[in-house]
Amino acid sequence: MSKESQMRAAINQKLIEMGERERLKELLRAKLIECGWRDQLKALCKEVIKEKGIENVTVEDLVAGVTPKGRALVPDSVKKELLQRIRAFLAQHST
Amino acid sequence: MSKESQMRAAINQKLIEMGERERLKELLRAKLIECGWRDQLKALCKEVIKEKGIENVTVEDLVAGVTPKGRALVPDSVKKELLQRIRAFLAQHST
Amino acid sequence: EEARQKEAFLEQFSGKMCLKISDEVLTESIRATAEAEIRLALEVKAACIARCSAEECNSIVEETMAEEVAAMAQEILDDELRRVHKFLK
Repeated sequence: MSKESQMRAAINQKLIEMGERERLKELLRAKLIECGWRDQLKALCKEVIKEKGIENVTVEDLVAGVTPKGRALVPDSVKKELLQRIRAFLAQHST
Repeated sequence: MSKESQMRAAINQKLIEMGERERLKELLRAKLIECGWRDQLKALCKEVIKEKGIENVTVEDLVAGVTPKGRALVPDSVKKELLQRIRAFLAQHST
Repeated sequence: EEARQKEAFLEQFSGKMCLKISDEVLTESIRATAEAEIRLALEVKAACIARCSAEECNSIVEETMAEEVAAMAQEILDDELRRVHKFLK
């Protein structure tokens, strides 16, 4: 395991152990609602269903169909805020 | 002041005034790079940092840790060349 | 005799001067190298933390997004199917 992988694993473990990873996911979920991402995604899902027909679409199809757009629609400001939170956490808890 | 002390002081002054002392130091610095001493020292520092961990090592620790080996690693040929340069200067300017 | 004494003095003086200059240069070089290596190690660590943080951030975004999309897709499909069934009844 490379030193970088070890560090990555250690960071991940610390985030999980201290409950910060879950808090970050909660924050992200709230931000995704706040910025309208959730509504945009819902509209996208409905479009796909309408286009393909309800009888021809599975959950897997729907997920595969909207995920790339969903990824692109996450605002950079939200990712940036998340990254800053991670950095601040690590700065506070680095040994 | 004894004759020897006077001579020592005079030579010292000449070495400084003529810029030879600084040139000798420059020569030694260049030779240390040329012979690979500097790279060996860097490697030694890296070893100590790796062993102790960057968060547990200060400049003072590192200097103390690598100095004995660093000094021992200076090739005799480099010391000899420096000595010869000093002797040549003194032979030329000690009248 | 005087020439011999002078020669001996110069010999001794050269040796001492050589040691003094070596000592000064080695002390400076060792400190400069140690400082540079510590700086470098700290920079490498900071860069590594920055990369790992960015990877962790991406991983959290991906995971959360995947969970959200999956839940949303299931919910919308269920709603749509309920609506169709209601319509058919």
